[in-house]
Amino acid sequence: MLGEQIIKGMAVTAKNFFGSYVSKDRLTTVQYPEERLPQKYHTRQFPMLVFDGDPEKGLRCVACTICEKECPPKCIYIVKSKDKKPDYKGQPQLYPAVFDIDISVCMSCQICVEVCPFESIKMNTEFELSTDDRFEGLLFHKEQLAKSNEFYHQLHPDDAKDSDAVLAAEKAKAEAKAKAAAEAKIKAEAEAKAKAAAVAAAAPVGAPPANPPTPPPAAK
Amino acid sequence: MSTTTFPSDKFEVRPKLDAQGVELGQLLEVSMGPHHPSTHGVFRMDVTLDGETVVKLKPVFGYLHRNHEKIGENISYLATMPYTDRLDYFCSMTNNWAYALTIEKLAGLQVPERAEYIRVIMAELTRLQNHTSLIGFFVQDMGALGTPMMYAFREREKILDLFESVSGARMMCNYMRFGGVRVDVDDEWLAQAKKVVGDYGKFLDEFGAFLSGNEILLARTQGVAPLSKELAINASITGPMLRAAGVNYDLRKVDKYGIYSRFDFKVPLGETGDLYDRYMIRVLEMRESIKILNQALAGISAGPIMDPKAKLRGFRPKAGEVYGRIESPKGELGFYVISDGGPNPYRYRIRPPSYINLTILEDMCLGNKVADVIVILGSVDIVLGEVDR
Amino acid sequence: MSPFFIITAVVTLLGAVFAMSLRNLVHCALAMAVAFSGVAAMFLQLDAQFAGFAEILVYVGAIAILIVFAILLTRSGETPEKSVLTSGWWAGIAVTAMVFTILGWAILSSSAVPKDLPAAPVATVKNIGDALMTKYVLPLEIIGLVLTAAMIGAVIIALKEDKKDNSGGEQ
Amino acid sequence: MADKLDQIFVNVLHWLVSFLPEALRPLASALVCIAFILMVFPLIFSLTTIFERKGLGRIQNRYGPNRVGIPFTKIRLAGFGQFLPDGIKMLTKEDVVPRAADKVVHFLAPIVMLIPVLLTYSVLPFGKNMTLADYDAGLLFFLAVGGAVEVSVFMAGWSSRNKYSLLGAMRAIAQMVSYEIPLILSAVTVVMIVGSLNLSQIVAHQNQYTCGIAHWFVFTPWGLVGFLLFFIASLAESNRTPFDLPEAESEIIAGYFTEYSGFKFALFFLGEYLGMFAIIGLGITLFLGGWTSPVSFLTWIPSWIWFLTKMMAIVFVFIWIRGTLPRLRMDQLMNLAWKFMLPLALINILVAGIWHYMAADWQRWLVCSAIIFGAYVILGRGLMANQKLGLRVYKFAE
Repeated sequence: MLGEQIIKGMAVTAKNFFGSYVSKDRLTTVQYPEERLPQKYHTRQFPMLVFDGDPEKGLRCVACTICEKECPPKCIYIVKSKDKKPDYKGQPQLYPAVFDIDISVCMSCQICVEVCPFESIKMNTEFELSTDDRFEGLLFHKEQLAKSNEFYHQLHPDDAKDSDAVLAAEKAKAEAKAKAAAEAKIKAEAEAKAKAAAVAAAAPVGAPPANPPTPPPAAK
Repeated sequence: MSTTTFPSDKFEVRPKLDAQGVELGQLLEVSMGPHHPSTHGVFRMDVTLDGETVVKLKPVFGYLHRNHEKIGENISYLATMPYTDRLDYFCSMTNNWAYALTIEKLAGLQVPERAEYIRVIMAELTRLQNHTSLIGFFVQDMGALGTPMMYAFREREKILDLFESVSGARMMCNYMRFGGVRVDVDDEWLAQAKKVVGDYGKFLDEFGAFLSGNEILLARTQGVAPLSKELAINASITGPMLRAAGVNYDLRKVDKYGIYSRFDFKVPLGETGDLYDRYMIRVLEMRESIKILNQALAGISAGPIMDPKAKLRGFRPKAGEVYGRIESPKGELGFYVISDGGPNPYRYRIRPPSYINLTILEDMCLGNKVADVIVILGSVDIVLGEVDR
Repeated sequence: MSPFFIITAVVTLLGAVFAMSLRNLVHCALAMAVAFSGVAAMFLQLDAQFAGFAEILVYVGAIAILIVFAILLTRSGETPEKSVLTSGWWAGIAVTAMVFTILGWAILSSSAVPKDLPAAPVATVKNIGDALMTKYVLPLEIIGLVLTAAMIGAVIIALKEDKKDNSGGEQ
Repeated sequence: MADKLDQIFVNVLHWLVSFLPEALRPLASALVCIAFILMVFPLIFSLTTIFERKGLGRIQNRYGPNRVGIPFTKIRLAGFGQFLPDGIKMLTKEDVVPRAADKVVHFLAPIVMLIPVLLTYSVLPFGKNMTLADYDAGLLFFLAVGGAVEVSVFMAGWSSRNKYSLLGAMRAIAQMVSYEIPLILSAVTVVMIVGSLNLSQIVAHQNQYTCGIAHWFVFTPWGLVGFLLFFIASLAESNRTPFDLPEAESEIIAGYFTEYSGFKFALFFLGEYLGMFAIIGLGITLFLGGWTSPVSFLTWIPSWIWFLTKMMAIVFVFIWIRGTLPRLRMDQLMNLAWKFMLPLALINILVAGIWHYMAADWQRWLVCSAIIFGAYVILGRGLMANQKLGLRVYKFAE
């Protein structure tokens, strides 16, 4: 206890001094703009809106406002459209007339992604977003947020495949349902026709014609 | 509201009197913080000094108050989860776990085994990185100009990389969910975690050689600000500070929450509760955490990571009240929630360990030098996000 | 009367005057340090290096600092409101002038002071050291003893004060 | 040739002065020397700040500054251009003076700091025949003038009307006064052996070689202890870690220059580093043979290069220590000075006397080393006697 531990400590710093010239394990600094770390797979920065095909028409978002309600810092602002447009299933849906995210408020928590039932809002990995306008420059509108599905595939290939599969399954289900409904309708019509014909043929009085099944209402 | 002018007339220099009221000299009142290099955030101490000796200390906080509890009562249960990251921003994983544990208790959810293992791994990694950076800051407060802190951050970086690759963020992980965890870990991640944990002992050895026996550090810490068992228990101190005072109280052993009963680890205990004990208890706890991590990384088995009953949208636990607590790196972190069956809690309250550990700051600082005040504050291990909420 | 001498003399005198007349005690102490430095510079002009450096070392480096410290530790930094000169200042001046005149007359007319200056003795450090160790060894040792006694006394006084501090505490 | 290179500065000075009439030569020579000091040492200071930042960075496993080079090119000079923007920043920053400050004293303090520090350079022998003012009592001059720095520290701390400044100034003065004593006492041994206060003579005394190794005082037991004491005291005098209490960042912000900004802060910074160089220079002169070479076959290297090399080597040790050690507390600092260094320095004077009067053989080595080692152990134990410091064994609960 007469100074030898100080010498020992100085040996450690000397080892680190020279070690930082040879060992990457010691000198972990990355010279940022020239040198970059590989991006981690699950990295999340700020949300984006995924579209298929056309950025305006193909937007998956149907302005259901679940994300707006669930967003912890309330940084999402949505205005529903007045009219409807067909979604990927071909059904008429609302779409967001305004979809703004204030990324100066957003805390990158990914809750919006988790609660979205339409695989529409996803996390972008873009982080070099500095701007000299801290109001408009950090308020992202629908146009800036909209990113293509191909872009999403580049970012998170596995997740994108999963969400495509979910959408495909939904679509298949909807098509099957529509098909079933159409078949049922055709069948019902045929039955009704047959019945009517039979009634017309058999007797002048009979039961009133059965109501054809209505198509299922659009998903809300 | 009182209308006293601030600072009052006697704010700066007060007469120092002896028992008979004879003036001996003058006391100097120094307001350390909120803009001070080493108050660990926006924390203020109104210190009254006699020369360099502290005769009075008043902690002032609330500069980082964010209305966390009231916000939590107005947003859904799920949306509070990312806010808990910001309580103690060094240990978001354990905060997540404490909150998830509480709500699971309320909603009666069962966590699958794999998720429990993942939670233990994450919590112990969090403990490693919190204690590592703490001892770095602690020696930095003593004036070691950043070197121990940079070594600590070098190692912490590896753990943060692990967190990022599984949860997507380095510090604000937002990783646990009611009934499990959000993302499954893959074998590659587990292998990397094994490597980090395996190398961690080497870092602790290096750090020990660097500082643990250093004469200056011993002189600065041993016998300074001892904390008696009685005071520690009466002030409901928890965590490493309590164990440094020699009280065997570790919620991992007491509550055996999660699957901690499966692991073989010990609880290091100090004797006097002085600064050196607090420093060494944290170092020894890291060794124990490495032991737990090795067992957990070896014992993890395949399986689901979420309770199938758990749901994200429209989560409405039944009415009731619940208190859940875990041993966070800083002490007992508790969440108290009353539910009225709605989508958001009726009452939401946190027991923040560093806030309660801070209450005995004055008792520890009185009679010590002003240089020690900073180190004592460092040894309490506060994070202002948690203290002010 | 070289220009250097005039400058140092003026600086020394100004320092001394300010040390008396400034209101803030700390300023007075700093002015006194200036005066000490001026005296040291005069010693150097007389080729008395050792005396000059010792003047700086002891008076500027130690005594001025000690005075400043004492002022700092015993008084608040407030400047006193009342004037530096008391009402009877003219009487003081008169007495001072009289004493100065008499002394000056006595010295100048004394036969002990030679009228023409002798050649300056070569006072190298070595000579001073030799003198201190041979001719003046007894006074040197006595001074050393007295200073040690004074230091021990100061330590004892300081220790007592410290004990009182501990028992008294704050208010 | 080697001799020419060695005396290059002396010859240049003579050549420059020879253009002037006889009467003006002393004055001109003095001015050139002053300009030389004002040019060279601030330049070394600016390079040292870069070295320090880079060295500390590497110790801490960082890069340190490595970007700034020649503007508008891609040449980076490994970051050694950094001191220029740093200097420009310092010069152009706003000079903030607190409203309550004593303006005159506040303004004078950095200047008063720099004057004595620069004066100390006048007696240091930078090389052969390169002492600016070869005073008979050069060592005394150095110590006397160096002691006057305390006045400026007090002025800065008091005039700022800031409590941190005041605390810093009180710490600084107490520390400087305390550590001046071991500093002087460790230098006294050299004066005793050489029998002169003249720094050039002290160097000349060490400029002899036996078996090719120089007679540096550091190669004797008393010299080694004297050098170590001097080294520790000079760390404290120049306010470097682990004795950086006067400007302890984590405790009292920046100590006595908390309220200084811009150019005045730069002057303090400069003064502090120049003071450090000066005191290192004195240590080299006293114990490490000044400008002499350690071994006789390297004497062809110019003397001023030796001086600068030794100085930079010790500066690097300072940086290394700064990167390693935590800070002492005020009472521990005082204990170290008064209870350990002062008695050891006194014993060291005794040992130097014994060394001087014993016959030059192995016995005096043994006796002197034994006395010093014994004193070191006893004093070291005594320093920690009532603190019970040591590693502890911890209990584990199941």
